[in-house]
Amino acid sequence: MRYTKLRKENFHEFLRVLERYGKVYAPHRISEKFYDFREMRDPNDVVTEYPRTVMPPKKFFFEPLSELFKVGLRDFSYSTPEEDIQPFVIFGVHAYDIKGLMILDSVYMEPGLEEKQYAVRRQKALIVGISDMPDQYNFSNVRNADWVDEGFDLFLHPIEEGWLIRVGSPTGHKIIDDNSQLFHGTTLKDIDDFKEHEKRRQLSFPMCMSLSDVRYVLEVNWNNPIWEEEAKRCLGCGNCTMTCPTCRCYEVWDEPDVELSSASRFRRWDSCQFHDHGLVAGGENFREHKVDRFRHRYNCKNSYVKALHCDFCVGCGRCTAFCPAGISYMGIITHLMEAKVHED
Amino acid sequence: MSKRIVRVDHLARVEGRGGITVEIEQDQVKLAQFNLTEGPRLFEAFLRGRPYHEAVAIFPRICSICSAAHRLTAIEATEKAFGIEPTATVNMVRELLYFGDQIESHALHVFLLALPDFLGYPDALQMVDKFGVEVTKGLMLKKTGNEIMRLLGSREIHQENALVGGFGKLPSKEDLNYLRGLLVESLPYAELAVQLCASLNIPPHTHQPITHLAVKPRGGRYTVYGDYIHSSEGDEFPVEDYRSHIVEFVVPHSYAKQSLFKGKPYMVGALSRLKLNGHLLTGKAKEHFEQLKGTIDFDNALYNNLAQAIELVYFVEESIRIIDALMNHEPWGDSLAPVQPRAGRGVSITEAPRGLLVYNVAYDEQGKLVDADVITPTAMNQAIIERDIKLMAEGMKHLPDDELKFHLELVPRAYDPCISCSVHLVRK
Amino acid sequence: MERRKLKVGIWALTGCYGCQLNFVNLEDDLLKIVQNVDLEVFYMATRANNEETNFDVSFIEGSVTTPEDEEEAKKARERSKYVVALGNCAVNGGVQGFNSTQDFETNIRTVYGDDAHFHLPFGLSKPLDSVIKVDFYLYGCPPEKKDYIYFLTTLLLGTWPEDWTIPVCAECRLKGNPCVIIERGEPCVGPITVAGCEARCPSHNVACIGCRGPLKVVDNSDAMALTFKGKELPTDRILDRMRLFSAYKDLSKVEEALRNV
Amino acid sequence: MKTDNYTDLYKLNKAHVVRVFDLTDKEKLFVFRFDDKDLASTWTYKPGQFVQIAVPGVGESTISITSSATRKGFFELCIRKVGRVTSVIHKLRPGDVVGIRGPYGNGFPMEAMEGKDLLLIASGLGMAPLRGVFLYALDNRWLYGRIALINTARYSSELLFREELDAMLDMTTAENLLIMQTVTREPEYPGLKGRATEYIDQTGVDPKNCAVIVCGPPRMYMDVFRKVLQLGFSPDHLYMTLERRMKCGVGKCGHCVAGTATNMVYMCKDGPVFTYYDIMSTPGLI
Ligand SMILES: Cc1cc2nc3c(=O)[nH]c(=O)nc-3n(C[C@H](O)[C@H](O)[C@H](O)COP(=O)(O)OP(=O)(O)OC[C@H]3O[C@@H](n4cnc5c(N)ncnc54)[C@H](O)[C@@H]3O)c2cc1C
Ligand code: SF4
Ligand code: SF4
Ligand code: SF4
Repeated sequence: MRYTKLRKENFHEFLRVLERYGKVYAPHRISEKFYDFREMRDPNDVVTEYPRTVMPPKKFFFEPLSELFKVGLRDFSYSTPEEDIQPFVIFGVHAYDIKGLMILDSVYMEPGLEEKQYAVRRQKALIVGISDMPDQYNFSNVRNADWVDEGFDLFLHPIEEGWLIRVGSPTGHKIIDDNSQLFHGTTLKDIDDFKEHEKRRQLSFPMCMSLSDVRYVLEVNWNNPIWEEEAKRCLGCGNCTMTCPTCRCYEVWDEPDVELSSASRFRRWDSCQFHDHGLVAGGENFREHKVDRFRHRYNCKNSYVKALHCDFCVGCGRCTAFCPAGISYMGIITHLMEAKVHED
Repeated sequence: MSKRIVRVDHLARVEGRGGITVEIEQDQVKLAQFNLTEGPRLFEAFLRGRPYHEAVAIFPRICSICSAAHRLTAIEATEKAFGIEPTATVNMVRELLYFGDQIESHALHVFLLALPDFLGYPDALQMVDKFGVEVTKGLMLKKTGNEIMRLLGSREIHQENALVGGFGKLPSKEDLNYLRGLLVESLPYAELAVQLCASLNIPPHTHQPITHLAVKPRGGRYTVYGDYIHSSEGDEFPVEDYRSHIVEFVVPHSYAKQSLFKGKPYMVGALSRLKLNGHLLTGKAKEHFEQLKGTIDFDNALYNNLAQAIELVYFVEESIRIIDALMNHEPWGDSLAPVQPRAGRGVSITEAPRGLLVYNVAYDEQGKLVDADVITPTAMNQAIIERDIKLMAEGMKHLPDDELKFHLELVPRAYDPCISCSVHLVRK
Repeated sequence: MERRKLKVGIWALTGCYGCQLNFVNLEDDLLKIVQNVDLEVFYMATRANNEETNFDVSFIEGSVTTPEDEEEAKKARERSKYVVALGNCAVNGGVQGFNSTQDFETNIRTVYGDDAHFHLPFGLSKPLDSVIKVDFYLYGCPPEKKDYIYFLTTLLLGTWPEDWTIPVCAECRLKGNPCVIIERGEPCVGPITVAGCEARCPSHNVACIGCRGPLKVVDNSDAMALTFKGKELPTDRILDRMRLFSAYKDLSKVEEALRNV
Repeated sequence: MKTDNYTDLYKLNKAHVVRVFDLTDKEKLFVFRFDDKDLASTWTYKPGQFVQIAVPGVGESTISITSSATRKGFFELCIRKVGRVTSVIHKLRPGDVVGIRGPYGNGFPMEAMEGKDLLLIASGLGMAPLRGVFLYALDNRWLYGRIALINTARYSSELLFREELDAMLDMTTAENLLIMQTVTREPEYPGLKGRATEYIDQTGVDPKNCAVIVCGPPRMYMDVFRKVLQLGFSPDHLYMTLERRMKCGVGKCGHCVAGTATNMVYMCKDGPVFTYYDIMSTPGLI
């Protein structure tokens, strides 16, 4: 891997340079405690240290609400929203979110079943990662998502002089080469800084345990009373799934225009926590009760991504941090890991 | 000769449910009633015990057309009770929001509710074939008002963004620019309203001296806020004293409380504002007013439509000026002032589209509503509407029922009544 | 498939007329939709009302508060294929339904004083479906403009609208807002309120007051109450908050949950 | 950047109604043909696969293909009127246009069943996918042994394709076929009465070398399994179809996901055809 250095004083210039590769979206502070990726207007507003954004970067590829296509009601003409999606840059993505995108890719770009809407956006995006300092909700380490070797163009790690950059793609190389005035060779001191930082980072993760058998733990605990207890507190509001970087359920519906000349199919993110998610014609519901839906999420998130040999959950901690009811996802899993199946 | 009873059961093209009953005996109009049959909702009572922020959110549900007026008046009264001074930015945005309500309401009334009467149509949609331009421009003007309310207040009806202390969120500069564009585009439509209303043939039968009441505008500008009420008879009193001048009582023959000023029916609304504050108009509105002043009969409420049209021009122009001022007024500061509830009472009277709107609210130290008195313009106008219905009946009694009904309907509609709005409303 | 114009009635019981006004607020779209729709009854907008017809669909605004309201609702029902409860008053009884939780006589005296001697057959505001069968619900105080178009165009295409079954929170996330419960501990009822407003209030940093009414398919108000309790909101405030737009809702589940904490 | 290397998964192919047959009060059989000639002649599918059929402005439904691709140029869907979309489809007349995506789903492994007897058990709407299997097997008659079909419904008026199957009765001996139609809730019915399970031992198929396919409401599946296993059928060739709400049909929308952490399946992509072993290892599937 190629390493290079970006000095502090060149940081804003670097952000400006990125704008040449497309519109830049970067983490911004959007309220007292929340952060989110927003279009960059002023490099001064970009934050480089943040626990997690409320919306995962999936929103750029699998949009929260979009029009899939439009059909003429008289001539049946079929059209999709203009395919002139311009290249864009997502700056400041944490490792677990990059991993999350790779997991989404495995579904939305499954060989032979690639979704064009997703794939096109994915192709146009440049990803600049940034190293995070974990807070109490972050357990990406136990999900093997605290570090990525691919899935980015550039990846920034803080060092004393500024940033040590890992280069992860041909585009990444080009950015470095085309703007060589901004970058410097790394010194041994830089490497030590980098290692030091990573060590400190590793020590900050609140959790250290193996989750390799979590799937079985969940299954054998199917009837554990904790499901009922915790589901009682659950608001069924869908925040956990909406903010999850790897949740990908969607709902579609058709809407005619006011003149009945054409109709559009729209889609929006859906959630398995909503009552109608498991509903089929005739009113039968495969997950009728809240506890069914509640437990399903834990099972689904901990199921296996065959293509990547990992779990769907990357341990970003969003579902806990953004639960208005304060339900702790890892708390429940830890509880189950230790719980006895046979209550005596 | 037997008794002739003429009844309009369901008055159309007004907000809320009401009717008219006229009894003519021996060629004498014996009875003229404006019946309000909306169900009672008792806002002032059921909101007791609610925290202030919920109270100011629910009060506007009294009335949809003037929901912004209700909300902003309730807010001002509450802020007076708590001793909160909103920032200059907030005051400007509030006034703009209020003007949005005025524009929407007046455009709706002039083009869609009142005009069809004078042009001989049952409604505005059926006018589209022959008066397509007027209808679409009217709708455009109305939309401008609505867009102001949507972008500043969160939506066209019931603006949840307006709060005690300020706003949840201030509009963006893009929003303001967009609104400015709409307003500039709408100005000619407002002038078209003046032209149309000035050319209408207004029946003279309801001419009879009218006592007008209006807010004395704050800061010497033609605006909706003020601290004093003044009358066409030269009275002036602080808003807090409204109780000793405006007397409300339950009349046995009506479903609603009526109110009198100095023992007489009185009028509030656009015509009253022009009469009392017209000299403060500026710009094009001033020109139109100067030009038409001579033709306006301030003692005939049917001229209210023309007054609304002139106000439309003013509110559109003034909104542009407020936006320009906002753009140059930086920094805007916080959108929301900290609110520290305390026990107290506050009274605010503002100029809603239909006239004086009174909010008198009292809170306990936790900020829970303990007492409220709300008087709406339609409640105030009710007595004079009945007087004028009688006058119209007198003047038109020779007509067959159908035509008489048509003329009777003109009267309440000229006042632009907001029946669901008449808070103190009850069944007999 | 051939299409014919829909015969539509817009009726009003006791309310603020906002639902009807928002129909007029369609403005440009209003002129387009009336190409396919005959407005047979719409007192707020026209003098030409034809109550004696068979309606494809009747939108009924307002709560059932007076005997006349009930009569009117029944009249509309008899003559209509579909009846739509238009807006929160019709769907849930409206904010005025709050009278039902208090002593009505006292409330009357509060507003009118003792000099008023009137007789009240019944004055409590009830939801429309407590007196007639309702086929569809248009939520909101007032309903969103796009709801009217969606509703009418789906009927024109020979089908019917899909119901809203997700909470405001979902749209709050789609909008990318921060959450006011988490951040400020304010009693936002977004989690239990029918979506469709694009989370208007949280998008303006204001807690949702539930104007679209409680979700019908699923009731998580007990969990909501526990969350509010956790934010130190007293029990009576929690109950009042949930009743703001739906005083008729049975909150025994909530009361029980709160008793058990 | 090139973006045309991806096909649009959601693109609707225009097809029109060729004929409509009333089957029962609730079900109609629609014959469709693609407007695009090339597509009409090349489009192919496996028994047990399904399409997404769309009425623009109204919505989309998941429907099994009830015809067999051995006959080209058209395809048939048997559709029950249940809701928003299917109600509008029921109003369609010849010439009317719909949008079709597909075929989707794994379909039945017809190759793996070659050389075996086939026992086909349909209940209610389950006859729709099963008819595709039946027609396919008939058109490839030499590949399979004895073919027994048991079609059940609650009432005779609900028996799908009843007349069509009746008309085949005279060829059953020559073709080594068995067709049984039974009803469960109509005592006056002159034909067979009772559940399918009561007739399995009369079908004359060889339990040792027979593939069993069951289509119907999931709650009948366990009963059928118990019965056939008891009769000595091999569990290696027990198949069934399952149903979930589907919004995409291509393993994206997540509505049809079911199972537990060790085994999460998409009904549309990993199904709708499942085996007995799938059911045993994936709790929550039925
Ligand atoms: C693999 C498969 C094969 C099927 N084969 C047939 C068949 O051959 N014939 C037949 O009549 N029906 C079949 N169904 C059921 C059929 O899909 C539903 O009855 C139909 O989608 C209901 O649509 P609707 O809009 O009329 O009903 P509504 O109840 O109004 O449904 C609303 C929406 O829910 C969705 N939906 C509801 N139920 C289902 C469901 N079970 N599956 C998928 N989406 C659903 C639809 O997208 C629909 O737009 C099949 C379902 C599956 C999953
Ligand atoms: S399940 Fe929770 S912790 Fe895991 S990836 Fe999703 S949001 Fe993050
Ligand atoms: S602010 Fe309200 S609506 Fe938004 S996520 Fe939080 S609880 Fe839900
Ligand atoms: S956020 Fe809540 S109160 Fe605001 S519009 Fe939506 S439902 Fe109504």
